[in-house]
Order: sequence, then C-alpha cells, then structure tokens
Amino acid sequence: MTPGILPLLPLLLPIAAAALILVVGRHEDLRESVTLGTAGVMVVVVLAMLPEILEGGRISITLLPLLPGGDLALRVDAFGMIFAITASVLWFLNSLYSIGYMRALREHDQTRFYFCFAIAIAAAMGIAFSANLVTLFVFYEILTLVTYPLVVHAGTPEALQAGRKYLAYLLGGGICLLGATIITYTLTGTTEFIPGGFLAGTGTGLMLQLLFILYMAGFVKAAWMPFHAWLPAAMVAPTPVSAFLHAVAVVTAGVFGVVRIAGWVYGTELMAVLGLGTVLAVIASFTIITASLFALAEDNLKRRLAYSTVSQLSYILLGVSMLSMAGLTGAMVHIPFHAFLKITLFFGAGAIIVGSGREAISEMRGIGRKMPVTAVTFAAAAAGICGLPPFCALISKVYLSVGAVQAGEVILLGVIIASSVLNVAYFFPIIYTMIVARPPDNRALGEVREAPFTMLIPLIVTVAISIAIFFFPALPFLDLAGIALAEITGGGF
Amino acid sequence: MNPVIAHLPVLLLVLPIIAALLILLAGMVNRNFSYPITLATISFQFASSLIIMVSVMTGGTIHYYLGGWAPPMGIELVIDAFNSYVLVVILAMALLIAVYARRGTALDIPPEKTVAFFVVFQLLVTGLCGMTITGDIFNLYVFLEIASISTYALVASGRNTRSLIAGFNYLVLGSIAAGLIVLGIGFLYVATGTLNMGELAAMLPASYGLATVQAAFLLLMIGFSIKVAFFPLHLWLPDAYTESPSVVTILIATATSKVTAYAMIRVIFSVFTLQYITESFPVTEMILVIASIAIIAGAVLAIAQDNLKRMLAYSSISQMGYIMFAIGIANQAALEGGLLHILAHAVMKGCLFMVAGILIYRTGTTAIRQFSGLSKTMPFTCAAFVLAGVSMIGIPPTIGFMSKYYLVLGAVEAGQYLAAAVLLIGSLLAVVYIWRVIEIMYSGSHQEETLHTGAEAPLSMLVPVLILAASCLFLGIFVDVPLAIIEPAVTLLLGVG
Amino acid sequence: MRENVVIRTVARLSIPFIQLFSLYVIVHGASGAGGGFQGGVVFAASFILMLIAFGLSGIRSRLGEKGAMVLATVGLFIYAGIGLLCTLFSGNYLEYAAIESALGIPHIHAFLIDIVEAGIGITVMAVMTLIILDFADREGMIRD
Amino acid sequence: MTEELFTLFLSRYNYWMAIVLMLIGLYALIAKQNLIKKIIGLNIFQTAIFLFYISFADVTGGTAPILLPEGTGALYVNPVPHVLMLTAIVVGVSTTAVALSIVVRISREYNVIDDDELGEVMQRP
Repeated sequence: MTPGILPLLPLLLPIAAAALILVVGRHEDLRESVTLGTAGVMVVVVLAMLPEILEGGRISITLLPLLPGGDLALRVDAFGMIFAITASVLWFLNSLYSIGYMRALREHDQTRFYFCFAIAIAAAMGIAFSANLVTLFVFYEILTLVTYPLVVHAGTPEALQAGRKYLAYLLGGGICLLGATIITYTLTGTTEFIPGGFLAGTGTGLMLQLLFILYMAGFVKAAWMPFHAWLPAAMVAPTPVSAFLHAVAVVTAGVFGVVRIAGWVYGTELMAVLGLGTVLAVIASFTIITASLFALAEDNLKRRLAYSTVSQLSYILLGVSMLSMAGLTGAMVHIPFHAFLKITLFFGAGAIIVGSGREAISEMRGIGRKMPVTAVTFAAAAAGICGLPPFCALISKVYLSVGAVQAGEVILLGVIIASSVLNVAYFFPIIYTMIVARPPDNRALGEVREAPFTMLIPLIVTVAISIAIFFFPALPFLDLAGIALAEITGGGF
Repeated sequence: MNPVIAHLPVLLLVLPIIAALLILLAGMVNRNFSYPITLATISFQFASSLIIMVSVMTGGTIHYYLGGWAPPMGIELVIDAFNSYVLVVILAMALLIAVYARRGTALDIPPEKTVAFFVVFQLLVTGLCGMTITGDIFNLYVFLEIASISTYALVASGRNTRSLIAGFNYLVLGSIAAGLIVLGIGFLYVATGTLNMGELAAMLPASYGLATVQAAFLLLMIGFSIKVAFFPLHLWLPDAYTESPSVVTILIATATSKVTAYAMIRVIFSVFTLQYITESFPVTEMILVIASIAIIAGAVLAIAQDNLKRMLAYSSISQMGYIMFAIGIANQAALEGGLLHILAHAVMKGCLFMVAGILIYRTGTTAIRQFSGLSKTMPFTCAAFVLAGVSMIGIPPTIGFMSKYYLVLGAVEAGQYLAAAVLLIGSLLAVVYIWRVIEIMYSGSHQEETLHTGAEAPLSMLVPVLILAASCLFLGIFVDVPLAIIEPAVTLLLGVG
Repeated sequence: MRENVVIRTVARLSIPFIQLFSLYVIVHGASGAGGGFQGGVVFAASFILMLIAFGLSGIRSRLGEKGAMVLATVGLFIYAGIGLLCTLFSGNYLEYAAIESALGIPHIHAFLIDIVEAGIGITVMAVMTLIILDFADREGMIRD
Repeated sequence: MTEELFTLFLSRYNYWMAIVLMLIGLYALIAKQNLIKKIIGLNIFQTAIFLFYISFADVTGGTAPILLPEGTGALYVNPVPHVLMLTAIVVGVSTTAVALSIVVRISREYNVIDDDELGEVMQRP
C-alpha cells in the first residue's frame, strides 16, 4: 500500500471548482468552462491512478483524525476504482450534456445547479475511495444533501414534495447506516474496510443478521423494494440530474456500499454462514420482478426508466447474494456497465424533452423521424440493457447467470431470464413508438427538432463506450473486478 | 507564572463588574460610549479565557483562593479542563453576540435603554463566568442568581410588551428553582459541613446512604432542571425565547443554558459522583428515559410551530435533551458527546437565532411562511441558516454530527440500543422542522408586501452569523481541536469516583 | 401630599440617628455583627422615611439618580480597588495579609476591611435608593 | 403513637415551620392571580429557606460566633449559614426588585396586574 496525495485530488478539484463556480457565477461561459475543465482533469487524475491499481497496488492517505473508529481516510483499491472511473467519465459527459440541456431550456439558478453538481461528484469520489465506514458515511450523507437542491431544482410544489420524499428516505437510510457503523465499531473496535471482512467471530449470529438488515436499510440509495419510492419521485428533476442520480453517483453509491459491506465488512464466508445471501437474494429477486412490472405500467418515459433502474440495481444485489466468484464479478462489473447504458437512456430522454417537449411515451409516435440520432442511440442503449449483443450489459448478465448456475439456484437463473423478458417487454414498445410507428398526423411533429450538438455528443460517446467494453471487457473493469475479488477471497474460493 | 496570568481567574470576574458600572457612568455622559466598553470588556474576558485554557492544558488545574483563605474557610476558584472549555465557549459566543448586538438591539431596545441594557448584558456574562469557574457550591448559586436576575431583566427589556409577561413567568419559575437549589445546598452542608465542591466530593461518600443526601440530590436536580428547561420543566422557555429581544434570546439560548447545563453536570459528577448516580442512588436510567422523551417531544413540538423563534425554542428543549442524554448514559464516549454538544449547540443555535434576529430586523416578521424567496435577497444569511440547520440535523462533517456520533456511540457501548434509536429519530425529526424553513426560504418568489426591505443583513450582524456558520463546518472537520480539551475533562468527571 | 407635622417632625428627629446607626453598623463589620450590606440597607431605610415624610423632592434634593449611580460605582471601585491592591502586593485577591506583611504595619487589615465594608455600604445604599426612586417616580404614585 | 409524633413535631418544630412557610409561599406563587401577591409568595418562599438555614445553624445554648479575648471553648452557633443567608437575602431583594419593576411596567402597559385579566387582555387583538 503506497501513500500518496493523488486520491485527494478528485475530492479537492471539484470543491475548488465549486468555489470558483460561485465566484464566476454570472459569466455563463466561464462557469461552464470551469465545470468542464475540472471534469476533464478529474478523468485524467483518476486514470493516472489506474496503472498502480491494476498492478495490484493500493494508494492510501489519511486526512484527519475524525472520530473514534474512523479517521477521515482515503484508500484507492480496485473496486473503488471501478466506481471512480465510472463516475468521473460519466460526470464529464454529463457536464457536457447539461450545458446543452440547461441552456436549451433556459433553466433558472444554473450557478446553484453546477455548484451542487461539483460538490456531489466530490462526495461520490469520497465514497469510492473511502477507507472505512465512517468516511463512507460522511460522504454518503454529503451526497444526499447536495443532490437535494438538484432534485428540487424546478422549485414547484411537486418538486418540493418529491424533495421531501427524497430526503426522508435517504436521510432515514443515513441514520440506519450511522447506527450500523457505530454498532460495528463497538463490536470490533474498527471500521476499516478489510478485504474478506472483519466481523467474523464477533457478536451473536442474530445480532450480525440484524446488523446486516440495518446496513441494507442504510443503503436505501440502492433503491431496493419496498424502499424505492424516492427514485421515481425524484424524476421531477432536470434530466442531467436524473442521469446523475441513476448512473453517475447516487444509486451507484448505494449498490457500491452493499458490495463493500458484503466483501469488506462481512466477507463472503460469514455472509454464507449467516444465511445473508438468501436474504439478499429474496430482496433482489422481488425487486427485479416487481420493478419491471411497475415499469410496464408507466407511460412517463423518465419514470419508466426509473423503475428500470430499480430493477437493474437489484441485479447487482442478486450477484452479491450468490456469494460466488462469478456472481460477485457480475455484480461489480454491472455497476459501470449499467451506468453507461442507463445514462444513455436518460440523455436520450432529456434530448427528447429538449427537442420536442414530450415526456409521455404515448406522445412520442414517430419522433425518431425528426430526431434520428437520439432515437437510434436510445434504441441501442435499450437493447443493451435488455442484454443483447454487442453491448456491455450482456457480459455482466452472463456472469450473473453463470453465478446462478454455479450456486445451483435455478430460481435465480429464472429471475434473470424472466426479467430480461420483461426488459424487452417494456423497452421495445418505446423503440417501436419512436422509430417504427407513424406520427398521428403530418403536423404532429412540426415543432420537433434534433437536440443540440452538445447533447448528442455524450449520447454517441456513451453508446460507443458500451460497445467498446463489449469487445474489450478486460479493460479495465473486468480486470479491476478480478483484482478486487482476489483481494476479498484471498485468491479464490 | 506571570503574576497577571496568575490573577486572571479573579480579574475575569472583578474587572467586568467594574466595567459594568463604568458602562453606566460613561452612558450617563454619552449614550454611545457604553457599547465600545462592553465590547472591549468581553474581548478582554475572551482573551483571558483563552490564556486560562492554555495554562490549564499545560499546567493542570488552577486553584485560586479568594482572600488567601484556603478552603473550607474561603471561597475557591477552580479551573480545570472542563470549565476552562465551557468558559471559552460561552465567552466566544458572548463576544460574537456583542458584535451582533450593535445593530441587533436597534429594533428591540429603545435608545434610552441601551445603556442599561449593556450594563445588564455585561453583568449576565460576568455572572456566567462566575458560575463556570467557582469551586464553591454556594458561590455557584450566587453567580447563578446574578446571571438569572440579569436574564429576567433582559427578557423583559424589549419593546414587545409580551416579553414582560414572559419575563415575569420566567422569574417566578426561576426563583422557585433557585429556592430548591439553595435548599439542596443546605442539605449538603448539613450532611458534610462544607461547601467546597472538592471537599464535598471527598466527604459525601461517607454519607451516601443518608436520606439527607438523596433529598439534596433531588432538590438540586429539580432546581437545575427548571433552570436548563429540561422537559417537562420547560414551561417558561418557549415564551421567554420567543418574546425577548433577539439579542437576549441568542444570549440565553447559547450562553445561559449552556452554563446552567455545565453547573448541573458539575454538581452531578464532581460533587456527587458517577458512583453515586449509578450505584448508591441509581437515577441514570430515569434521566435517560426523560431525556429521550425530551428529545422527541421537543422536536415534535418544534414541528408544530409557525413562529421561527418559537420553533427554535422547542428545538432547544430537544437539544438540551441530548446533553441530559449524555448524563443518563454516563460513560466516556457519551459524556464526550454531551460536552461536545454544549459547544455544538451553542454554535448552531446561536447561528440560527442570529439568523432569526436578522430576519426580524429586515422583514419584521417571525412567521415562517412569510420567508419565501428570501434566499434571493439575503443569500448569505440563508446560506448560514442552511449550514447551521444541517449541523442541527447532524449531517457529517458538521459539528452537530460529531456530538451526535459520540452520543450514539456511548449509548451503543452501554447497550442502550433503544436510546440510541431515539437519538437518531430525534435528528430525523430535526430534519422536518429545519427543512420546512429551508424549503420556504429557497422557493417561491419574494413577497414585496410582507417584507420591509430586500437587502442583505448589515455587516456587523452578518459577520458573526457567518463565523458561526463556518464554525459549524470547521469545528466538525477539525473536531480533534475541541476534543483535545474535552477528553481530559471527561476523564476528570468520571475519574472523581 | 398634605403636610403632616407629626410625621415630618418625627422623621426630622429620627433620620440622623438612623443614619448614624447605619454608620455604626458598617464600621462594626470588621469585628462584630454588622457590615456594609446591613449598614447600607439601614441607611437606605432612612431615605424611605424621607420619601414618606417629604416626598420625592425631599430625597432628590439630597441624592438624585445620577448621584446615586455615581455613588454605587464609587463604592464598588473602593471594594474592587482594595481587592486588586492586594494582588499588587503579590497576594491573592482580597488577601489583606499580603499588604500587612509587605508594609509591616500591624492590624492594617482591620482598617482595610473597614474601607471595603464602607465601599459595600455606599454601593448598597446607593442601589437601594435608586430602586426606591425608580419605583416612587411613577405617575399616580407618591407625589409631592 | 400520637404522642410520639407530637414529640417529633415539637422537637423539630422550626423545620416544620420552615416547611409550612415554604408551602404557603408556593401556594401563593401558584394559586394567586394577582402578580404582586405572587411576589409576596415568592418572598415567603425565600424566607422559609432562610429560616431553614438559620435553624440548622443553631446550637442549643450557643453564643454569637465572636472571638472573645479569653474565649476558649465557648459554644457558639455556626456562622457560615448566617453569612450564606445574608447573601441569599441580597439575591432575594434583587429578585423582588426586578419582579416589582416588571409588574410596574405590566401595569403601565396593560393596566392590569391580574394573571387572568392579563390573559384576557392578551387575547384581544
């Protein structure tokens, strides 16, 4: 483990940028250059750490002695790197996209918007690089708080209502996480993430099981059912925010946390002994199927995507619940893979809002004729989520299926297959409506036009990345997952 | 030791009393002279408290015998880690409030009363200092009454005539409390024949079994509970906080309540001991239960309020429950949390009440629903409110979170999972009442007809607010700075038995 | 107020004695029962009598609000000054023995105590008078 | 039995008196509507405490605690509670002064000094 200040940069850069954004707030171009520039540098900084991680190294730095049980400490490891790369790359694309989106819609309070975005990405990086539970918790709460102004950006009563729901769920979850952290500390005297876990041999079985439930309640950001309601509600936010919630940071932080707890706090063996895999499997399966059914019934495009996210996140939980090599690999790589595809979908939805002002799927008949790029990329990403080649999600789904088979759980395999069918069932009508279906009459598409350039580039790039990953899966996500798994299992099962 | 530093403990009390009368005399010459003298005196007190704290941290506990008479004959000033910490906290708050008071008094205090106001203000601060550093329990009572009587007068000093009734009710309840306290002190004296806290602690264990000592304990507890407005003895507090002039509200919410809580902790742990409240006369469970009820009830009542100051007042009842909670748990982590919360609550409640004062100053209203759109015209004030509010909720890395963390940690270590849950639920309830205000501030448009002026607060009011808001954050991040003095303080408190 | 010869005459006769007695009580504070506080209150009581007998102007002509405030301050300065004087002689606050040993004058501490008691007495008397004046000086209450 | 109780009462009658006074004071504080009467109740309450202190300081047959020239072994009462009560009296006087001045202002502002009537006056807009 090498010490270094490199992990600090992804945190400090956005915070500095946020301050700068406040200062130059009036000058739009300058403000947005700051955002974009920082995002670009962030990607470089994160990637600069990649070689060392790929060699199996870790970079760590202790910032402050914060609390008993946890200094404010950062440690970059392979799994954190997966999240960090995903978040930083997507933030860059998302920033580019939001500039187009926010300007096209002439949104108010853009300075506050970019300010909160910058802080939020710093918090996401903090979560990715946190070395212990306390640090994780600190950044987790900050993330909740700074995304709130983004969610209620519209300022309408509806948005405020959604914001209240958002806060209630996430802060409520945060409190559970705090309780769980403190109980963990009292049990073990540490909260440091240790590969393979450190809870084994402490506390009674029942206690540890309850503790796990508390952790799950804490990671309500993973939007598992029945604690998912905040996510569809948060769809009132501007689309870049939705993209941020669903792909870049927020829900990702939730599932990231669950994997961290499973691999670095409990450890797979203890999870198996306590039967927690089963608990998780039940939750995940229930969520996957139910959320897909909910998605079928939604006509609002963004809300349908939200339920799709709820469902897809539980794939990751499902992978964890298998507690096997293949399952965990699938879970870890599904985090970035799903993120890249889902952000494309949200970018597409946003582009449709900007280009046509429509949010209901039923109103989008034939929209693809006027917005070809958007429609095609949207269709591609939707197909990707369903698990079709040549998109990255196929890889993670294969791993998950293999994991299910290896675990001998036919039911889990059934869940995966059933949900893929449901995915197709709720995505293909959209694609059909947009591309194949004829517009109701000739004038219906009169005001519809393609979204601005800055919004299309991110769309194309994310699709391209998801295809590229399909062909070169090892770089870097599968490799990183492999290293992380080797860490927590001590080299193999 | 430098002779001036050696005499600082007594200078801290004597010079400000002289200054208080100087303010009176200077005010007779010219009304404008009184404010600078107040500011200078409190600055002096704050500087001395810092010096005292440093010398306590380096050289250990300071004992100062008044008149050269060693106890039990004479009165002793004792400054250890615990009270030097409290001293710095309240004087820092007093200094910021004094800065704030220059414009802050303009609305509430008639110009011809400002001189008297600053005299009593100065006496209150000095009384609080006296309470903090005295080592004699009867002397504690005397300073408590100096502070309390000043507070009654200040509460009733505003233009708002309702403050008179609030002040009178506070006076009645406060005097009953003082009576109970002095009766309790009498019982202690009967049981031991001394009034010095150190000697009491040494001599009391021999008579732990006596009903006299139990009666003394209960009388003192009830008396102090009224003074700190510990639920359900809080009845005076909402009116007193709501109706008094803003500056007074800030002062009693941050300094008076903190020092009274200090006195209570001091009596419980340094006069009686941990052993007494856990073994000889087990009351910790009961304190814990009542504190838990206070936390929830205060927060629920706060949610129900329309008036910002009243809401913050009920929130104070809830937050004082946190400090009592620490007493109820009575282990190292919880008490560290409780002591940290003294600082945390002073800083954040000070900030919130200052913001409330600014809003009254600028808009003339305390009705929460009329604050819509204020973030546009008063961005800094509203940002400060958000930061302090977030700290009140207990979001990391603010100071409010740190104290909450220690309290929960203490509760979990003591096996009180239910109590820990109550504490966490209490902070969720804080979200409801704080966020309601934030939501209104940051949404909606500026309503011209309800608001006097759309300007940001004057600088002399804004700077203290911003300092406090920043402290909420930075004291949280660099929490090891206050903890450096809190840890030895808690060790001292727990180690006496 | 209607003139009442009996009250005025009695007051005129007794006030000097009351005030003299108060001085006795103050001076006696160092060595016996008594002291500044009691003496000061007795002195202030004479002003109450004066108020009843001669009305507000009766007191005001002798000791007005401003005068009382100045006296209160002066009394406190005497008390605090002696206390701080002790610290100058490297004693603790109010440690008379320090001055005694430094100057080598025996029994000076009794003298110092008297001064301190006098200071306290002046302050108490002035403050009590101020309270009396404040309450008396209201519309519809005691008038001339 | 009754006789014993009576003896117990008599032997400690000063404390009982203090308690009775204290209760009278508390009663006045709570039950009286007139604010001035409340203040009187407060004073009675405080006086009861003074009495209590003075009572326990007393030593049967003791003299004043003054150092006599030849005074060795003289039985004297404990002076400390007396001194304490002196201070407590000051506190009591100050409290009363503040309370009275508040009541004076209340009466000037509202023209009533009765708690109930005050409540009614406050209800009016």
